[in-house]
Amino acid sequence: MNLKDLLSPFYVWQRAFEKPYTSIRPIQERPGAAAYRGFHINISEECIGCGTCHKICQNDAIDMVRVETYEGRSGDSGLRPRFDYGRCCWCALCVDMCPAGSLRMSNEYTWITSDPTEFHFTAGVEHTTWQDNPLGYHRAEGYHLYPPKRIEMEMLPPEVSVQSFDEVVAGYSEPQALLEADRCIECGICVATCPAHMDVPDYIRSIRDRDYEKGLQLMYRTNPFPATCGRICTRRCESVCPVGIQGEAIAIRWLKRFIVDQIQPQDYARILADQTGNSGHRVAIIGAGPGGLSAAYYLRKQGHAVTVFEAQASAGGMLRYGVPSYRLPDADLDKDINYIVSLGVDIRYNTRIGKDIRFEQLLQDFDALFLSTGLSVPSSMRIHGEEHPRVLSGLQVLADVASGRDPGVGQKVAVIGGGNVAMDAARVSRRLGAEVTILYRRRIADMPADTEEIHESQEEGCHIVTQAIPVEIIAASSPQQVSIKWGEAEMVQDPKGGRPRPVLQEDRMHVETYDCIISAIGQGSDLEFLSKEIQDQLAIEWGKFAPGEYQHTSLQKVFVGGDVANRTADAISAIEDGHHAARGIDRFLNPDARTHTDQEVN
Amino acid sequence: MNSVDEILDYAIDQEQQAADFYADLAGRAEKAGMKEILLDFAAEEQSHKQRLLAVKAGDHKLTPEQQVLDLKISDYLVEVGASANISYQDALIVAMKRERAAFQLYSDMAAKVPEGHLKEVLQGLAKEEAKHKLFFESEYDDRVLRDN
Amino acid sequence: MTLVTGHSAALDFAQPDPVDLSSGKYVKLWQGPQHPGITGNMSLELVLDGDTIIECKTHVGYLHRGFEKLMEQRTFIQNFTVVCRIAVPEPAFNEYLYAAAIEAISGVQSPPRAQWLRTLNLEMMRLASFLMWIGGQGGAFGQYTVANWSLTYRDYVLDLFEEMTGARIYHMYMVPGGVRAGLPAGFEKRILKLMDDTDKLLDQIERVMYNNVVFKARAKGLGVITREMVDPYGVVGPNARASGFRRDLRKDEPYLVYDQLDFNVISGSAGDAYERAYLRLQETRQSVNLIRQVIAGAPSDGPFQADMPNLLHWKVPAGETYVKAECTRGEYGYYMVTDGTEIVRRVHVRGPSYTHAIALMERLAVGTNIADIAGLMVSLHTYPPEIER
Amino acid sequence: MMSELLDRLVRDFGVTDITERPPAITTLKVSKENGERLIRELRDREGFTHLNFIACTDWIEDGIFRLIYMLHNYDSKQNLGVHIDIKRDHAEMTSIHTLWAQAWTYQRELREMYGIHFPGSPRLEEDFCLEGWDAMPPMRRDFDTAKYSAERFGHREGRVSLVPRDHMKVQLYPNRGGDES
Repeated sequence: MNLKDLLSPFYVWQRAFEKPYTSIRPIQERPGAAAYRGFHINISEECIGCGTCHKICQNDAIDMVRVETYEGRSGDSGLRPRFDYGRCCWCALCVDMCPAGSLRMSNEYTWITSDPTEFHFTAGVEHTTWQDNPLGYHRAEGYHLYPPKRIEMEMLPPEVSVQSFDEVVAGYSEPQALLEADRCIECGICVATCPAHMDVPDYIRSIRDRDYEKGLQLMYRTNPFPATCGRICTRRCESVCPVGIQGEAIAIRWLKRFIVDQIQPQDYARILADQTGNSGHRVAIIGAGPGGLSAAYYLRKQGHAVTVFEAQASAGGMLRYGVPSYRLPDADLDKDINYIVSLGVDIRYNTRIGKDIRFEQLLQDFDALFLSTGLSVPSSMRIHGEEHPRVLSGLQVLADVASGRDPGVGQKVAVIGGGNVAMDAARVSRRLGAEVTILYRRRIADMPADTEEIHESQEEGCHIVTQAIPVEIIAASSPQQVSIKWGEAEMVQDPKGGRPRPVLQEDRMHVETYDCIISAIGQGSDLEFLSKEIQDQLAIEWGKFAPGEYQHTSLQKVFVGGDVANRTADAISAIEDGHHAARGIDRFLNPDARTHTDQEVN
Repeated sequence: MNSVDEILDYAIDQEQQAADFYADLAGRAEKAGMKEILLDFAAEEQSHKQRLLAVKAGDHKLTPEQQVLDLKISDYLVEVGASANISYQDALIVAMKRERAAFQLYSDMAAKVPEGHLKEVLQGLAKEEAKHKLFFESEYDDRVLRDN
Repeated sequence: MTLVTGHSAALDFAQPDPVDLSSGKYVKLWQGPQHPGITGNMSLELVLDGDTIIECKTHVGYLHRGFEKLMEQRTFIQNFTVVCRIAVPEPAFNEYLYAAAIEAISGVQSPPRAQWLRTLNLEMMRLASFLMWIGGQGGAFGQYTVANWSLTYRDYVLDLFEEMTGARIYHMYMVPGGVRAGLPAGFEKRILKLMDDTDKLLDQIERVMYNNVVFKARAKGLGVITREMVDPYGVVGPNARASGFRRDLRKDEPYLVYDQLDFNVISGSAGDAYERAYLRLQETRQSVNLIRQVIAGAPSDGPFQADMPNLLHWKVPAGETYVKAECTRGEYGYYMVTDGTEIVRRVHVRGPSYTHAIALMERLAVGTNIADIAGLMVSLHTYPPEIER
Repeated sequence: MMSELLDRLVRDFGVTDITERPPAITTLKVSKENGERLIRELRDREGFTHLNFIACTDWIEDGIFRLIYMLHNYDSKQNLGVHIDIKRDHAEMTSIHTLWAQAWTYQRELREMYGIHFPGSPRLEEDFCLEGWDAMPPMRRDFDTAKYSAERFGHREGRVSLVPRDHMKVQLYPNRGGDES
C-alpha cells in the first residue's frame, strides 16, 4: 500500500463545484432533441385514412376510427388513426410507413394526468398542445420502408413503334412484376375509386404469391375484361394510390395485364370454372361493347339466356373500333371476348336495332333488355367549310384502320382535339406515314387524353400546337387538300372559377394546308333507334341516359349502361355498368330470390 | 326609339320574345331530353327580362363600365336552324348567336347616339347581352367542348 | 494456442452435493431480485458458512418477456422495434445483430455510410455501457461518488444518442438494410467535445477509483478466472481477455468498418476482478479513441439505406445464419432461421451473460466473502435481460 | 483444411447436409445417436473448444425439433453449426453437460421451453425463467400466445378499429364490387 493510493480518494473534492447535470422539474423543462420520437402529430387534412400505420404497428396501439370531420370519399377512407399510449412503444414505424406523409412525432414527451384512461387520443383531431410543434421525428430523406419508385415499363422505342401497329408496351417480365407487386401496401384505398371496385390488393398479392390463376379468378369477380383493362384502363385507382403521394403509384394496370398474360386462353374455363345454369329468362343486350359483354358475362353466370345485338361485324365496340391495336392488340381483346362468348352468349352481328329489328320487338320478345350502345356519332365543330371531303372524323379513321381499310389520310395531317381519339388518330396517321400536327384549343395540361398517350404521341413525332382554335375550313387549290384557318388563344381565368377558358385572339390567325384534317373533338350518342315515346320514358339528359341505382330506367325491364349512360365514358365504367345491370336484371327477374337488404329496383 | 323608357321597353319585349321562342321550340322538340333544356333556356330569358324590369323600376342599375369576357365562340360558328330536331349543341349555338346579335344591336345604337344618359343605357344593355352571351358560351365551352 | 484438448478432465463441472441446512451450521441468504449492484433483476441463492459462501445458485426470470417467442409472431420490420429491449444497457448490439442476420440471409448489403454510422452507434453504446458499468463496480465497493460521475457522462452520451436516433435508450436506429438517418448538424463537433471531456473523466476515475487503496484491496484476487476455465466455461470478452486471451471479434472476425480502424486487442493476465476492471477502463478509453476515428472516417453523404423491398410484407428467403459482434461483455450473437414467409422462424439471442452469470458465477462465488458478492458479480459484467430473452 | 475435416466427419460420423452460410458458418447434420460423440470429437481433436450456444427450432410440420450446437474454433476462426433432429413426440437428446460448464443451463432451458429431455443433465427439472408455469412449453409452435394472453389478461375498454377498405365499401358502394358467393 502506498501513500498515493491512500490519498487518491480525496481527489473527488476537485469536482465539488462543477455545474450539476440534473435539472429540477417543473422549473427547468428539458425539451427533447430536435428529432426526438415524442407524441404523435397527424395532419388530418393530409391523412387519407389508409390504415397502414395501424397495420405496421406491432403493439396494436393504433385504431382506425371514424371522426366527425371526415367522410369517406375517393382516395380517403375518412377514418383517422387513434393512438393508445398504453401500448405505444414510440418506434415511429407508423411515421416511416405513412404513405401520405401526414404522420410524424413531436419532441414533447410529458403528459401528466391522474387518469390513465386519458392516454388515448386521435391525433390531429382532438386538441393536443404538440400538434403544431415543428420539432420531432419525421422520416429522413433517403430512408424508406417500401420502394417509392415504380418498376419502369419497357416499351418499343418511338422510332420503332411508329413503323408498325405492334403493341408498344412490352409488359412486365415475372421478376419485374414481382418487384412491382411487392411495392403495394395493401391498404385497399384504390378499391373504392375503381369504377368496378376490383379487388386490387388481392390480385396484386396473388402475384407476390405467384398464384396467377387465383389472380385471374379474383379479377373475374368484378371484371371480365382484364386483358383489355390491363392495357388501356384509365386506371383511376392509380390516381388515388397512397404510394403515389410521396413516390410513384403502384402500376396497377400493368400488374393486371401481367396476370392475364400468364394464362393461356385454353385454361380459362378450367381456372374460372364458371357455372351457367338455365333460369328460363331471356335477356337482350344492345351493343357488344365492354358494357354489353360484361352484362352478358354476369347474366350467364346467373343462368339467364343472353342475346347480344351488334351493329358491327365484330364484338368489342369502341375497344375494337376506337382503340388501335398498338395499344390493344386484337388477340388480347379476343381473349376477353372469346371467354365471355364461350359461356353461351349468342351474338347477332351486323344487326342494327331500329333498322333490322324494331326496338319494340325486343321489348316484346325478351324478359329484360340492357342498352349499351355507346357514343358513336362524332361531334361536329360547326365551323364554316366543315363538310369539306378532306375533313375526316377521328372515329372513322380509327374504325377504318381496325377493319383493315386505308383511311387515306395522305402525307400531311392535322388532327383537331385533345382526347384519346385525337391522340390515336394522330398516332395511326404517323404509322400510315404522315406528318402530323395536333391542334388543341387549350393547354397540354387540359387535354382529356391520357398523359402517357400525349407523351407517346409526341415521342412518335406528332407535333402538338396548343391554344389553337379552328375557325374555318377553306378549300385548297387541289381537291386532294384542304386548308384550315385557326387563331391563337389566350387562357383567361373565369372569375366564376373552373378551368381557364381559351379566348381567341383575332389578330393572330394562321392558315395552313393539309392533305386531310381529322376532327376528333368528341362523340355523342345515337338514340334514333328509340321512338320518341320510348325516349320520353327513358330519362335522358344531355344526350345520355340517367339510370337509377341498378342501372334501371323508368321503363320496366329496360336497363342501360356504358358510355351512353355515364359521365366517365371509359371501358372500366362500362364494365361496371354491365356488371351492376346484371345484378339489377337478376333482381328484377327473380324478385323473390332477393337476399339483399339494400335498395329495391323500381 | 329615343327615350330611355322606350329603349328599355323594347329590350324587355325582346327578352320576352326570346323566352317565347324557346318555349315554343320546347313544345316541338323531338330529341330526348331537349324539352327540359329548352325550357331552361326560356327560364333564363325570363330572368333577363325580370332584371330589365327591375332596371326600369329603378331597383337595379345597369353597369355600362363593367368588363365582360368575350370568349368569341359564337363568332365563328355556322348558323344553324331552330328545327324541332334540334340538338343540344345547335340549341346553344342558336342562343349564343341571338345574344350576340342583341349585343351588336345595342352597341351599334349606342355608337350612333350622343353622349348622355341614353348612350349609357344602350351601353349598359349591350353589356347585359354580352353577359348573356358569356353565359351560353361558357355553357358551350363546358359541355360541348368538354372533351376538347 | 495452448489450451485445446483434454482440459475437461482437469475441471469438475459436477454440481456440489447439497449441504445439510438443518445442521444449523449454515445460513441461506437471498440476494436480489432487486438490482444487486447495477446489473438488472436477478437473484443469487447463497448458502453461507459464517460469512463465506459455500454454495450459489443463480435465479433468473424476473425480466422474462418472451422476446424470442414474440419475434415468431411479428414481421421482420416489426421485430426491429422489439430486439433493442433485450438488453437495456446495450440495445444497439441487438439492433445491429438483428439487422446483420437478416442481411446475411437475404443478401442485402448495407451501404458504406450506414456501416460507419452503425460502428459509431455501437462504439457510443460501448462507451455508455462501460460508463454505467464503472458506476456499478464503484457502487459495489462503496464508491458512489464515482458512480455519480460516470452515470452523468453516460447521460451525456445518451443525449447524443437522442440527437442521433430520436431516443435515449431504445434507439431503433439500425434498420435492416442500413440506418434510419444521417447525423444531425453539428453532431461531430459535440461528440468530439464530449470525447475530450470523457478522457479527462476517465483519468479522474482512474485516480479516484482504481488507485484507491480500498478498491485495490477488495478487487485484487477476487473472482479469479484461470486460463484453463475460459473455454470450458464459455468465458468471452473482457472476462477472457483479463485471463490472458487476445480474443476480440472486432479483430478476429471483423465486421462493419473495424478492419479500417486502428486499435489493438487489450489483454491482461491476472484474471481477477481488478484486472477485469482495469481492462474495461482501458477499453473505455479505446472506445473513445475509436469514436474519434469513426467521426473522422465516416462519409458525410451518400445513401445510408440499401434499396429494400417493401418491409411491410417482406418474405426473407429461407435460410439460417449466426452473426456475432463484440459487445462490452464479449461475444453477442444472433442465430436466425427463416422459412421464406413474412415471419421469422426462430431467433436465438446469445448473450455473454448466459454463461457468465450462471455457470461461471455459481462457481466463482464459492469461497467468496459475502461482502464481496456484489463486487464479484459486477466484475463479471452481466445483464440478466439477455439471459432471459 | 475445412473440407478435409468435413470429409472425415462424413466418413466417421455420417454427417449430411453440409451447407456454407453467410456470413461465415458451416452447418451440418448428424444423427441423434452420433451427436454427442461428434461434438466431443470436434472439441477435443479439432479445436472447436467454444460452445457458442445450444438452441432449438420447432419444425412442427415435420414433427421434429432441430437442435443446433454452434461451435467455434478460435485458432482457425471457423464456425460450425451441428444440426441434430429429434422427434417432437419423444423429445430426448444425449446431455453434453460434461463437455462445457454452461451446457446444463442450455439443456435446462430447452427442457422448460420445448419440453426436451436430457437424461443425466443436472438440475434439469428446476425452473429456469418460468416459475410456476402450468401451460405447455411455450416455445413450441403450437403454443398460442394470443390465446394464452387473452385468457389471463384483460383488454382495454373502448378499443375498436375499422378496416379502411371495408369501411369505404359500406359507405360508398354497398351494393357493388365483388359479390361474396
